[in-house]
Amino acid sequence: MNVCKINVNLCKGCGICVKFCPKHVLEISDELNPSGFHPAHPAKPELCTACAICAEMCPETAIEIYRRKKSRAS
Amino acid sequence: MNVCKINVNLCKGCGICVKFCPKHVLEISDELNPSGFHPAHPAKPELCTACAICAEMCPETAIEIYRRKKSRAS
Amino acid sequence: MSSLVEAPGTQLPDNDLQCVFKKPASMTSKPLHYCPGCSHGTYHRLIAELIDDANLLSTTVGVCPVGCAVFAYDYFEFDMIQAAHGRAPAVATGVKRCLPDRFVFTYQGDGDLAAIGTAETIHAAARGENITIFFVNNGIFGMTGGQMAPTSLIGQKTTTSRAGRDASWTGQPFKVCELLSTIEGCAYIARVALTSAKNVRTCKKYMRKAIQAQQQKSGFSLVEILSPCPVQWGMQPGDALDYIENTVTKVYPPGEFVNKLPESE
Amino acid sequence: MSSLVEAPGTQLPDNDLQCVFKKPASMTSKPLHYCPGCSHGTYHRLIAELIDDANLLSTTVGVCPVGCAVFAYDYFEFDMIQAAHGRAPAVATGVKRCLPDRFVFTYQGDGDLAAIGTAETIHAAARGENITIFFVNNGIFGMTGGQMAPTSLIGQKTTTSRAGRDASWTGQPFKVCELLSTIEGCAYIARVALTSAKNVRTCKKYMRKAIQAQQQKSGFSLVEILSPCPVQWGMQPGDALDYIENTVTKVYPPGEFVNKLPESE
Amino acid sequence: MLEENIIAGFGGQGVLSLGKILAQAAMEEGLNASWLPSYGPEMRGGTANCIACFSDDEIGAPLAASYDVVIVMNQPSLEKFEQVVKPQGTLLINSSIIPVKPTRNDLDIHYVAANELAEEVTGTTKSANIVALGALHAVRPRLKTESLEAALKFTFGAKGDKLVQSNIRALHAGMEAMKPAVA
Amino acid sequence: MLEENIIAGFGGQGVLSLGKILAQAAMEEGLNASWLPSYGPEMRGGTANCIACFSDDEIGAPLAASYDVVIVMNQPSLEKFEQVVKPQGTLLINSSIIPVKPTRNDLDIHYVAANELAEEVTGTTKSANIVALGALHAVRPRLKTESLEAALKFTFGAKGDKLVQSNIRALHAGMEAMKPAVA
Amino acid sequence: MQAKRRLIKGNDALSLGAIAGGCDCFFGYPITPQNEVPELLSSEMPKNGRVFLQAESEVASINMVYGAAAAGMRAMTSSSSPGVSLMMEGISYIAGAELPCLIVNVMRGGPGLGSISPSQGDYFQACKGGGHGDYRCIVLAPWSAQEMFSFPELAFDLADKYRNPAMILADGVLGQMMEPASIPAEFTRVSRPEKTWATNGRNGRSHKNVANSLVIDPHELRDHNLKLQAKYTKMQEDCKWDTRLAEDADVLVVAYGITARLAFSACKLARKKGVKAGLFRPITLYPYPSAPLLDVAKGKKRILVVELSSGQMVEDVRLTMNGAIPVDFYGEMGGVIPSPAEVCAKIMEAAK
Amino acid sequence: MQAKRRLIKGNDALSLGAIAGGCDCFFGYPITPQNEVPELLSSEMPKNGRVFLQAESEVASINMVYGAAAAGMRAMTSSSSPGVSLMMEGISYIAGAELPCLIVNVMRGGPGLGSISPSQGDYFQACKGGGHGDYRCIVLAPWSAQEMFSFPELAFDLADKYRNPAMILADGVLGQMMEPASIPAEFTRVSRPEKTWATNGRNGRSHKNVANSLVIDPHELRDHNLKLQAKYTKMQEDCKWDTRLAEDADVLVVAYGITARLAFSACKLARKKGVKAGLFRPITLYPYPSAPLLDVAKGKKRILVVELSSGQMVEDVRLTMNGAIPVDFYGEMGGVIPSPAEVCAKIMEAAK
Ligand SMILES: Cc1ncc(C[n+]2csc(CCOP(=O)(O)OP(=O)(O)O)c2C)c(N)n1
Ligand SMILES: Cc1ncc(C[n+]2csc(CCOP(=O)(O)OP(=O)(O)O)c2C)c(N)n1
Ligand code: SF4
Ligand code: SF4
Ligand code: SF4
Ligand code: SF4
Ligand code: SF4
Ligand code: SF4
Ligand SMILES: [Mg+2]
Ligand SMILES: [Mg+2]
Repeated sequence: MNVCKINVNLCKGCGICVKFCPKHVLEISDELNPSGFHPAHPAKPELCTACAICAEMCPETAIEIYRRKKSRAS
Repeated sequence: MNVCKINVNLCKGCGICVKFCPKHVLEISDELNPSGFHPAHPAKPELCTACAICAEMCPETAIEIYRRKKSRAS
Repeated sequence: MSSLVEAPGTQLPDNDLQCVFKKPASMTSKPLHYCPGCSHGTYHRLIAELIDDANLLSTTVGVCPVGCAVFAYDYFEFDMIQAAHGRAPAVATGVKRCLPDRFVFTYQGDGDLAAIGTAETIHAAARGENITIFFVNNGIFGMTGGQMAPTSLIGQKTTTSRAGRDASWTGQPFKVCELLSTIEGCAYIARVALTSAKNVRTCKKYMRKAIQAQQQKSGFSLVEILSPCPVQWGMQPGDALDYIENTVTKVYPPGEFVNKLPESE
Repeated sequence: MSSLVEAPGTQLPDNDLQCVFKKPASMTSKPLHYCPGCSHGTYHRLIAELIDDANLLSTTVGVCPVGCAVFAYDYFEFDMIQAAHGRAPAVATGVKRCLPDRFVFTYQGDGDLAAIGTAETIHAAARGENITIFFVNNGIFGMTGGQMAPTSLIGQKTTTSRAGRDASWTGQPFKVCELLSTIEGCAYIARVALTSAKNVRTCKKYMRKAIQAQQQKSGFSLVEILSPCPVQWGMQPGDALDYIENTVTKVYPPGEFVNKLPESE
Repeated sequence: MLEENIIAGFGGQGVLSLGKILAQAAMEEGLNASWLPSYGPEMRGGTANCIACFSDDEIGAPLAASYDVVIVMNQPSLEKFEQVVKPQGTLLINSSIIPVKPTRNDLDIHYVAANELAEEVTGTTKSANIVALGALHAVRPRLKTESLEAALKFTFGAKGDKLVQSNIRALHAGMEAMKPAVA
Repeated sequence: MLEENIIAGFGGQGVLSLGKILAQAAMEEGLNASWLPSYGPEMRGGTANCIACFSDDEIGAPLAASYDVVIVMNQPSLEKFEQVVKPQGTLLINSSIIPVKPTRNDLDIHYVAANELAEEVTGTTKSANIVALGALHAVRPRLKTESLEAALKFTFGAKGDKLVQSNIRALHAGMEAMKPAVA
Repeated sequence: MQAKRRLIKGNDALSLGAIAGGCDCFFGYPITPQNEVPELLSSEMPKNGRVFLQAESEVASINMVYGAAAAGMRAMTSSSSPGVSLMMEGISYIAGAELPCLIVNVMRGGPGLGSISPSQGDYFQACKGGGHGDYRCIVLAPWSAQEMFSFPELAFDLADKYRNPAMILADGVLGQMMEPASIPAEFTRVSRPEKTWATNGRNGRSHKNVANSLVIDPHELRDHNLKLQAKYTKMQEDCKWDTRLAEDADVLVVAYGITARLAFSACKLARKKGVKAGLFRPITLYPYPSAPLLDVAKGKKRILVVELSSGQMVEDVRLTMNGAIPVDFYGEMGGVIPSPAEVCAKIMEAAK
Repeated sequence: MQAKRRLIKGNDALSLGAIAGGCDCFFGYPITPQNEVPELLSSEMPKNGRVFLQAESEVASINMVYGAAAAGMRAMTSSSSPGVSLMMEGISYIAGAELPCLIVNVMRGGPGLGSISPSQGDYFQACKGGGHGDYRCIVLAPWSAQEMFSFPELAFDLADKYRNPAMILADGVLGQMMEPASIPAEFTRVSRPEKTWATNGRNGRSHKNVANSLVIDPHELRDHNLKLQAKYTKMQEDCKWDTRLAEDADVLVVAYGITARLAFSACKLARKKGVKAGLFRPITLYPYPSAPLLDVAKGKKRILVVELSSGQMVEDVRLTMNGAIPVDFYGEMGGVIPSPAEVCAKIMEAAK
């Protein structure tokens, strides 16, 4: 499964990644981060295609995207 | 005969009126005016048609033009 | 010399003479301080004639620049404000916003308007400021001794471009009318060269429209004249006019650039 | 919360994961001070990515403005100069003229560039100054609390136009790309809105061309981004992006306005 | 009598208006008052704070080296301002989002679960700041309750009586919550 | 020895270079010298003037209240500067274009038809200023003739020897013209 | 008009005070910490039939003020330190052309971009002429929201009286702080001298008017300057000051604006500690109240000048005392505001 | 390099002196009476492989200087009074960011447009910081063509030593006057300190450099200001002055620049009239040579300060003397230059 890694310390909960994720992977958490923002988090990580749209749109560069390498046998 | 009246105190001898007078009425005098310029003067006043081109072109507004009224009988 | 001298306004020998040309009433009798053959004087006279024609003497507030025309306040009969170098449009804005029924104009050189005054000019236009600018482009800083202006031609020798203006170092000539044409606040923008009696009349026509634009509250108006600076150009006055006609107008084409006057042809 | 927290750069569980997106090397790890949903951060990241791509880290001198991006010097790994409000193009000129082989850019907001910095911007362009400007147009003075900018839309409510911007009093929105297009010194001028991943890529393409223009010494280059100021606009970040897409771009059409790049398609 | 207060918290927590309401209430009582915000470059998030002083005498400095009262609405503020409370001064802590405890033991320390209480009596956490005001008023009653209510009316009146009433409820919820402490 | 000179005339008459040549000549002799022009807004016509001082001592002020020598090349300058000549000082008048006479009688007054003489020996009135210089040198020989000639070489050398020679002729024409006065 | 006591920000009080003081037009460019001024005036000026225009820069602002002032208006601009620096040429022109107007500087930390925190680092600029040439501005230093409200009218009156630019020199604290102040419910048009010199169009006037600072002839410009200097001397009759606890004081603290507030509190603390301290507060920083200061200082043991600067006004105090009484200085810079306790400590030192 | 004595205009000497002093780049905008500077440099700088660029304004000029100085260049601009007023924000930034550069002010009559005649009305602006905040420029006052030539290098050296803007404060007479001066035939590249702080691109540097005057935290900005103040204090070790006939003088005339020349002539006249007069000439106006002045003034009966202003430097003389010796003032304004005889008359009065 691909990984959409959100650094909650940098996230300001603007919701832009949530808005633009084509797979609706992301949601805004109702918890507060240390800066008093409600950060985004991957609610349905399994749906992530690693398209990186969220990361491209994130103003804080708070998102890193990792793609699962195709396993040879297939 | 029409009158092209040049105020030599204002004239700076730039020669523009001389250049543009279609009838070549005007010339630069070789005398100096009180400001040390060689002023223009109507050398051939009789040729003046009172077209006022010289006056329109004079940067100093040093020229006044007077036209001779047509005499009734003609 | 006395043969030549005619004190201004003396009664003429006979009465069948009618005056077809004399100094307009809005102009003072003070001798101009400009160099021989400088068009500032001509442009001044045209302004005064138009103020007379439109009967605006009592409602006009003029703003003069820093430049050779800095003393312009001595040559007009209406109220004048001497503005800091390049700031005339801001000064005029201050007057016009408070007294919208006055006719407010600025008179500016190319260094004043197109160098240091760029922001004030462009933002007056952008606000659609209801003022009129009479702009004298002689492609040089006249008053300070002939340094290069943003409007100087490529190859033009000035005291700060002795080898001639080099485009690769200082860029291309700065075209005010073309630049302003992109700004919606402009109601009337035109350029003319004072190189012949015909052009002088065209100039006066353009200036009249610029004044009308303000009177009709249509917005910002500007008339640029291509003017000689014989002294700093190192030319005879007559030659300087020919140079404008043959060379300068190639870089700065005359004509009307913006004309939003309702009844304009 | 700890469930959520992943300290940046921690080793991931397994090695079949390859990183497809992370912070560029030219960007520092310092958290940005911008408001939630502000595009300044995105634009910063794109600059850093391009500096990395073109391998310019060691030869770049950036100039940051006075505006919300005033702290930009904290976010880049290359040399930076903090310029007086509006004067970044003059500061960049000072650097570039002395060090022509450096990559010199300015980063400016619309108040900085299109209000107080108008003259410096236009004359840098007029000189064909070989610098690149990254211009953030959010139609407002963000840093100072949301006052009207020359670029504000008609009807836009700001803290100095509470009833909405009134064209009859303050003029029409100030269009930087359109204005600059008349200036011969410009080598590359483009505008884009950061309203989608696709547009972010377009923006990066434009920015790359602007950088190439400077590297090829073709003259002045500028890329304007239409950016949101959610806080001062009083909108949610997402809605602000939609507003740009649906409304702002109608007044400020995106696209390439000048492109003198030899190998440009 | 001169009372100097600092109120600190996140941008969105209404700490500035809490201070204003204190000053307004003091003025309603005919006292002299001053309110001084921390102001910075426009940017949301991060912490905000303000200083509110009132006195029956002419107010000189609108700020001080140490304060009679410090209200902290979030953890960074507790860390930042714990040290400026006067010995025996009052430190009021919003226990809703501040898990940690202060280190000083020479203070009159109180806790109020402002967010929860606000949510309880008004349905939102918005008026947590007013709950804290009520709590402060209970443990340190320097102004009349009517003055505080008048200040709330003045502040929220324009936005309708409903809002005024819910804030007054928040005020009293804060006061109630401190009953044990004062009892 | 300190000599202070004013030279004044129309813009075109070369009064500034006359002053410069004086200062240059003094320097050629190893004296201290200073030259100070009147400078105004760029504009041709009107009068120009300059002050040239030289001394074997360090020169303090490059200007003075009154002058040892005043050379006037046109009438406005005579009117303007007659009063600043020191008693017994030298007043040299270009009689070619100044019809009127000075009013003071406590001066050493000389006339030279500079324009005519220049025209005579050089074919143009351009070097009338140098004729005046020669005249001054004749009636008040403070510097060596060689120094003046050297200064002329320095000044006009770049423009070719012909010009130098014609100016030297002008210098001597001015000196000759004053023979009677000095005799 | 009856006034009502309300809690108000200094910048808001200043804005309403400008309207109350008959300000006809405001031209300005935003800058922290004075943004409430253009923000409030942008809506209030039109409501009251006045002109508000946001300029493209401070340079434009001050030159718009120049034009409006020449046209006879009560014209005003407001800014903070860096913005005011950009007005130096314009202010010199306005002073040279003898035009009345109001410039507000809500000072912040410098030099350069510095910070937006309160400061008093622009005293030299305001009082000694930051612009070129021998000119002076009338400079007023309020210390409360009430004075922020009342000084604009005072400034306009003095400006009109002397045909000279007036400046209100405040700081970030005074601008941002809220205090109770009496503000009338609505504003009545204030009277002002007739301006026969105004360049507002001749209509009927027998002569033209010219607003100008160019005097090309040295002797005429000398005379013009002598006239200006005579005017500046005459201004002494309008210098203003205030004192607290000064009568019996041994240590006289001299401070203006917000610093005077701190100093006042400090004096009270010092007296609790047994040191007789008092406050002298210059209200007009130019003309500087030298005569009153000399008078109040008579018999004091020591003078302590306190500023939010490296020591600027202290020079005028020293020039005034000319060695008669020792003058100490305590300053903080960069937006750091000393507490009354810290100022008190300096008083105790001085008292030693 | 062997120097040859030639008759040269002050402005031309200054221009050649800039090149001799290692000026890498000049950015300026024309203004009388200093136009010879950009005019000469426009051709001489390129010849010597340096940069000359005519800016669109003085505001642009000073900010181009800011950029070039940040990049480690010896950067310079030149103007006259109104133009220098427009540089106040920029100079404050340069001082705040601690960048070395050279600003030349060939002063003319003010205020406003004033005139183009010589003046010394910008002393306050130059020495007390016409811009906002607590900064200072190093200010040098030449009095001859020779010093016009030699001071640019001195100014650059001091600027680099202290990482601070330096200013040469001249006037129309010094700019326009011709005098003999020794000018080398050609110019050899001068040595200068390595500028490890320059923002000229990292290439290889382990860390990035930032040129900046923004310090948002009040305590950090306070510390930054304290650092600046310490620097200004240290500058005292480089203060420069000159004297003539001062040893045995009863009346000490204090004057700078062209005025010192008039005063020197006046002292000679006074001595002819039997009054022992001498001259003290501050060469660095900032740092002001207070200690040397106190020293030279010891035992004098009276001090007479002469300026082409309403009285600006006289404040620093009075602050220096602090009442120890009576200080008189004689000033002319607007471009009027008193003759040595007139200055002598004032000396005679003082001697009474
Ligand atoms: C702030 C300022 N900068 C520079 C100057 C010097 N200056 C006077 S006029 C002028 C330019 C004149 O050129 P232009 O505007 O084209 O007018 P012109 O004399 O050619 O008619 C300059 C640079 C000044 N007076 N003030
Ligand atoms: C000379 C000067 N004038 C005004 C200011 C105040 N100021 C700071 S940023 C700014 C405008 C910010 O707007 P913009 O450039 O659009 O940047 P944004 O914050 O919107 O990104 C202003 C007016 C200043 N710092 N300096
Ligand atoms: S876009 Fe970035 S900052 Fe915004 S919510 Fe997503 S991760 Fe957080
Ligand atoms: S990478 Fe693509 S799919 Fe995965 S979270 Fe981000 S936007 Fe959604
Ligand atoms: S145009 Fe005018 S100024 Fe020129 S020569 Fe003719 S009359 Fe004289
Ligand atoms: S009026 Fe016409 S014809 Fe007569 S002199 Fe002038 S130009 Fe010539
Ligand atoms: S210098 Fe040029 S512009 Fe100025 S008056 Fe002379 S000719 Fe006209
Ligand atoms: S105020 Fe606007 S521009 Fe500034 S950081 Fe916030 S959102 Fe971005
Ligand atoms: Mg010109
Ligand atoms: Mg913006």
